[in-house]
Amino acid sequence: QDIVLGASVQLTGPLANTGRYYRDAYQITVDKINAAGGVKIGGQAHKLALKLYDNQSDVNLSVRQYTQLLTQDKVNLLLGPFASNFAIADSAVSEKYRVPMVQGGGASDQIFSRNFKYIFGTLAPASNYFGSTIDMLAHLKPAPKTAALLYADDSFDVSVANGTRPKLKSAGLQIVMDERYSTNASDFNTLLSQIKSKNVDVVLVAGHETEILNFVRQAKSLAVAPKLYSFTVGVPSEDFRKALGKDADYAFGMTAWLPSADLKDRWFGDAQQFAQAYRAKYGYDPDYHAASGAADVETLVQAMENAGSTDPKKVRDELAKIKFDSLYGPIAFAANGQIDLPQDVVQVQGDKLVAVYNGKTFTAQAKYPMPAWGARQ
Amino acid sequence: MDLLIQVLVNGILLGGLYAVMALGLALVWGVLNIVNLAHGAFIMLGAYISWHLYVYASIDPFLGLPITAILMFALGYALQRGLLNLVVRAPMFNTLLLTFGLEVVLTYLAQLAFSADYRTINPAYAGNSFQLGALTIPVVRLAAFAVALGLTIGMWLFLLHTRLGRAIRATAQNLVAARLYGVEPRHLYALTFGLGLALAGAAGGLYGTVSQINPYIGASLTAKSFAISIIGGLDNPLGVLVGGLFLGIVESLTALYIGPTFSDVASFSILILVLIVRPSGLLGKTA
Amino acid sequence: MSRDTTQEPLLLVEKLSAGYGEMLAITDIDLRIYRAEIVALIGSNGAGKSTLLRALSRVLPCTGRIVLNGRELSAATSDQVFALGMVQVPEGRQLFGRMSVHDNLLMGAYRRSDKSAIAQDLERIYEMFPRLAERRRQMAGSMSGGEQQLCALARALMASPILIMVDEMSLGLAPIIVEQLMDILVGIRRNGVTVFLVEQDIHLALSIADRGYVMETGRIVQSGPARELVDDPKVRHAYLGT
Amino acid sequence: MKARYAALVVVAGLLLAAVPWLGSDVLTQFGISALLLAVLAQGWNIIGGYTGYASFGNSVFYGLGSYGVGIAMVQWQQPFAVGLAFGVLMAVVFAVVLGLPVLRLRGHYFAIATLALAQVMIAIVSNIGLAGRNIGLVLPPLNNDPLFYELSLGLLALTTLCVFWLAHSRFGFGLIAIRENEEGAAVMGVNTTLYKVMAFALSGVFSALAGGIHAYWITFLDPESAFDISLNVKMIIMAVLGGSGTVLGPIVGAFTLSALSEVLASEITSLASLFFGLVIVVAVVFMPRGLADVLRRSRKAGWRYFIENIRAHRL
Amino acid sequence: MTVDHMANSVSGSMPASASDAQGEELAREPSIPILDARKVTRRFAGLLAVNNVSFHLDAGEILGLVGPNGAGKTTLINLVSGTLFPDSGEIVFQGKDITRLAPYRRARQGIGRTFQIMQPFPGLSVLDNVAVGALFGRGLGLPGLGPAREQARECLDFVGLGKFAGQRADELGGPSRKRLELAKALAMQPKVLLCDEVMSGLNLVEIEEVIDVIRKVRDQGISVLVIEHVLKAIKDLSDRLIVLHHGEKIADGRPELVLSDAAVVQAYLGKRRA
Ligand SMILES: Nc1ncnc2c1ncn2[C@@H]1O[C@H](COP(=O)(O)OP(=O)(O)OP(=O)(O)O)[C@@H](O)[C@H]1O
Ligand SMILES: Nc1ncnc2c1ncn2[C@@H]1O[C@H](COP(=O)(O)OP(=O)(O)OP(=O)(O)O)[C@@H](O)[C@H]1O
Ligand SMILES: [Mg+2]
Ligand SMILES: [Mg+2]
Repeated sequence: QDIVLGASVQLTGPLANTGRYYRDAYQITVDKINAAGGVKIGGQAHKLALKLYDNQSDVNLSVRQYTQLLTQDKVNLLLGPFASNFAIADSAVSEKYRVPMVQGGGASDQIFSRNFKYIFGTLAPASNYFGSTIDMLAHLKPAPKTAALLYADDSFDVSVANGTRPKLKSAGLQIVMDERYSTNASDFNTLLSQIKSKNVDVVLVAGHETEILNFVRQAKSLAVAPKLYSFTVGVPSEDFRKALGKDADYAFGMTAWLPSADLKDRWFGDAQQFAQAYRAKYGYDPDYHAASGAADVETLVQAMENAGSTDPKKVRDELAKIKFDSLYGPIAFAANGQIDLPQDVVQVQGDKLVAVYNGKTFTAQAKYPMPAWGARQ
Repeated sequence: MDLLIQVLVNGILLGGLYAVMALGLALVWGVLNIVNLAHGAFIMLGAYISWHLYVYASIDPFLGLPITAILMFALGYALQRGLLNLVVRAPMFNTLLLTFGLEVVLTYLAQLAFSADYRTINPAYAGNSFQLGALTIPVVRLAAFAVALGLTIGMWLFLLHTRLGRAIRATAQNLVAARLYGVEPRHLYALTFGLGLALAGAAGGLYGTVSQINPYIGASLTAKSFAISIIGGLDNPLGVLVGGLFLGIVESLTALYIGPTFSDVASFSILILVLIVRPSGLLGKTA
Repeated sequence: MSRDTTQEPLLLVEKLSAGYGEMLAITDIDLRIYRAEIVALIGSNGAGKSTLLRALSRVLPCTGRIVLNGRELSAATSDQVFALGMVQVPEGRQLFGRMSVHDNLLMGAYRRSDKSAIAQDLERIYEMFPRLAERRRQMAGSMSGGEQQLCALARALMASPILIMVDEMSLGLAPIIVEQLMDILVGIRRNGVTVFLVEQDIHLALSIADRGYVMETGRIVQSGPARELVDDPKVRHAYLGT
Repeated sequence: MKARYAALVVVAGLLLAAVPWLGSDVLTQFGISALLLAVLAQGWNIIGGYTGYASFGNSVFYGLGSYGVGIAMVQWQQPFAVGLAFGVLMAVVFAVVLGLPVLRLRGHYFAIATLALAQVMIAIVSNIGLAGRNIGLVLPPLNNDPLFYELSLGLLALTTLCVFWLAHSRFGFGLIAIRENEEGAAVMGVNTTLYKVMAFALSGVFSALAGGIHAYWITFLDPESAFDISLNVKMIIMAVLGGSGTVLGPIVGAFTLSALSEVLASEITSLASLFFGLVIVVAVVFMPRGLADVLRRSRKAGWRYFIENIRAHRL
Repeated sequence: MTVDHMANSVSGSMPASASDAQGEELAREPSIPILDARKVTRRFAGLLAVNNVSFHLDAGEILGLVGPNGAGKTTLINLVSGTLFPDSGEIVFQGKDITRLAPYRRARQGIGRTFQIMQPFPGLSVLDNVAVGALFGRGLGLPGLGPAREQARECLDFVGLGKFAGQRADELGGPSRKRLELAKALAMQPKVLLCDEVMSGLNLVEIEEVIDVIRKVRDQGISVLVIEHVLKAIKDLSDRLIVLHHGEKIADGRPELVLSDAAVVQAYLGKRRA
């Protein structure tokens, strides 16, 4: 009998752009595992199936769909939605029915602070997103002195900012701007003008991809060029480079995952092969959302095999102590259910994404400082 | 001081763009009494048309504006003639609902056709700027502002001082009388809605040159357009210009002095105040 | 003014019926109006006079035959009828309330293209109605009831009609104004314009009309020269209370 | 006839009440959200349908109700009932303080002003520490869907009774008069300001209660979802589609649309929103006076009813 | 006292004969007027629509109000009923100042009016239109819908609209709407009834009927202010007549006298009618 994994993700609505990573990653991983013989429980191989709903980017609908997955469709285990607020609401369902949910779409601290037992997260904690970036700053010449911290006013980005602030201080940078802006803001001219007039060296932005695209374009049009700017999202994705073209150059970002051959994996071989297979199937490059989603499926499968059962409670207990290598990195959860992964610093150089700093050393030359817009070739 | 002036200029340039965005909504609302909830979706559509023209036919986004506008006009004409005209005489809510339904459909179709990817219309000169003393003036925003100014004034002249413009206003006010006085209302309604969409299309083209586009930008653009139309008043396209500028400046200054999260509070509070003090808008005629 | 019955009528109506929803408000109306006549239509409250005018202007669906100036109008639309010169001053004035008086008058000339002729007519109208000249920038809807009535009549004149249909002309007008309007109607008739007048003040109507029709519950029940109608005992009884 | 009608309503009510015991968990959950939406539509009916003021601010009441419960339970550790009361109190204060100026506006202007109020509330609450800013509040979960269901059903019954009373009372008659011609009503002795504010507050109370129940049920609220304007659009659509200004119309509309979108969402999952949009468009064209009117009049006219509708409302 | 008002309200060029008309005033028995407007003025963007007008209405009186179009008659009624507020001057009803009172409170105190440009509740039945008046009229109106509809039906029969009771108000023809206006106001059981051209558009026979209605209303003790351009009606009906011209009161007195006044003839009646 098939083992069914259920999920409700954003296939339409404003979050569809990122939601599709999860849909595609879940599907390709399920297919891959089935091709490799499925899940082996008690010496018997089971096929894996995926039951997916579109929550239309509506939280309430997603809650109902998870309930439906558990009570009507009787799926065995749950995969997560995208975005922290969805994960917060939906985790209540998994908790209520005592069926574990492994999700790679929400990183906010709130998801994991409710003492829920059935929610596990594979996105790195929000508070540490800028950790390695700030580490790297110390090694750059000329050393940056001032920093601006801008963040959207949602759960995830506020967590990022709260984690970043002390790190900036202990790195000896002076925070000259610390501004919260509205989610979905489309006009950054005032902030940019301030950055320019205060001559800020480093600009760190925690926000959403739409905002960051606008931020970069408006920075160019106002000729604002700090020595370095870095963004929590967007930079690793192909979409970002496509949308901005040449203007994406020099942008720093971070990712907990890169499609490197060093990340060995039982089903895909390694992360690089995963990326190739993914690209071949869907026509675009996976980013850490996709990898995280794929890892969620692998984690559930691994836990079932460890437990030798599909019983939710047993699987849950195995999840709590799981340790294995996935294409996404080593998977292990802290007591609150969240993973901890270091972030690599990446930069767009020319039309390529280059990993420049891995938290300890430079892996490539960082293009720094960023030249004035007019001085680019 | 330099910062303040720079921020003011930013606000004014932004306001110009806001004005074009709202112009089509205000026209359709003020004249046809149809509150077009799909207005933002049509701006989105216009942006995508411009994007396609730019990416696949290498047509400069500003030169492409007339093409976008014409295509959108045709769409608007057909929609009004074939669909909206069917319900204009039903109670007021029906047009509200119909356009809401349209918005849902359009957004969905846009996602189907264009995917949820973020797009930008990014010609080589898009990010260029020039210095004016300590001021930095973004070229594209200035151009967008100029187009906005032109469209608004053109619209104003058209509505107030041409035969057709007068007939459009008349039809909106008294359908029976308009028919008695030689107007073909079906055609005129369609014409007006077409014009509204043409303006939305042009606004979309301009929007695409300064901001990213995706299928879901519509709803927030509709809300902005509402605010602007009301602040300025529906009677008069010049009011929309004033409303746009006003909002642009207020938002920029609020972001500077109070904080970026408060620009919505500021702009919508002002909207409410304007409504209460002068229900017909800053420039509107008080009845 | 005697009428020449051998002449082709300007407006020929045969078996015209119209109504609202299921109910027929007028049935089998036949009438003929000749060039440069003033014809009065009288009848009590709810007889269907306004309905008849609406049907003639084609803003109300109807069956039957309407011929204006030799042109069959049964399939025409309201704007075509207007363009042919059959213009009405509707019941309830129906001004464009939030437009200026000036714009209202210009809307009367919507189908005319000769700018200088329009300008001349405007001048003339403003001379005829000094109150309107004085208020040309006022919103039509904010004027007093009588002022609005003047504006409605002036707007119709701006269309330079060949046949003007006036519904309840004297409604809400001061006697002195009514007097002037009667003179104006007689004046435009002299210039060859035909007038079809619906009026409750029967003395007034029949005093300037050449002929009259009497309507009752949706049908024409009587017609004839105005003088005969005034003297007709039945008419006197029904409408003059004597 | 009247008695049969009443009996029908009672039987339907009992059947509805039995759902958590006869139906599945999903049905109960769907029921909760459909019932709450029906409460919202019915609440909107008071100000929008009967009084003729197209409020886009009812989602503000809903949000205030949610936050009343959220703040009371999370920040003050008070029981749920206290939260509900707090939410209702905020809604009433809001209705009176802001209703007074805003209700002077007519037509679309009122609609837009209330729309703006909703926007301002999002922005304001995002900046209030007590309300958890933009991050929102997480409530303690209570796994008792049947309870939530019966609460919602009770609330809907209460709201509907209130509307029924409106339809047969002096107060309701005054509201209708305001809807039909406000100036005319004022010179005939209707205290228009008081009546409008009362209608606004009444519709606010029910919306706030719905919001409070929903917040406790869903266990999480943030400004975007609590003051969600599309929720307001939804309640209007439901009320209008069912027949605004009628007693049962909004309920019919809410159930029909909820069921429709639920079926669509689970059957043709990613096409759901497209069909939803199309259904609205088609419904508006063919039955501009709502389902209630269809039920009342299509029996006689049959399918010609729809053609007649188009003929009557097209240009 | 009344004379003082007159002297103030009329400009220096007041025609002699108009003063005669006022002389008539003095002969009247002094009584406390039910409605008293003192020096009210109302402007519209520079236009003086009502200029320093004083007038009073006695209990049980039918007062005619005439004047050329745009003279300010409707504006005056708006000021009394509260749909407009005066820029200056005061309005006293039953000895109490009501100048700033909201319209609904005036209605409850007993001021009923009709609208020249009719204001029905379009979607309601003719009966319910009138029932609104019965429910919310003088005092606090009637408590229940049932009695209110009963009273409404009486009022409809009274004005001759009984057969239209079930029809929607917006389906009525023009003149019927005028009667509806009248019925709505009557259902409020007012003490003062302000009629703004309720007879225009009626033929002579119908006018007679309405004149009868208004007489009967007066016989119930209601004071009536009648604005009308139908001279016959004004002559037959009014106990007293005042004339407005350019917002100013130019005459006040017995109808025959006022109507033969030279200034009134020139401003209002025209040569043929005089
Ligand atoms: N819009 C309408 N809807 C339904 N019925 C109507 C409408 N307008 C008029 N009627 C009805 O049609 C009949 C004829 O009305 P019409 O207005 O043509 O009469 P009329 O002769 O102009 O009378 P009046 O002196 O009242 O103006 C009346 O019974 C009236 O009630
Ligand atoms: N809202 C307004 N804005 C501007 N002018 C106004 C307004 N209301 C009335 N007026 C003007 O005030 C003057 C007096 O108007 P009012 O309606 O009182 O006249 P009236 O005596 O009732 O005339 P009629 O006999 O024609 O009804 C008119 O010239 C009118 O145009
Ligand atoms: Mg008529
Ligand atoms: Mg008047």
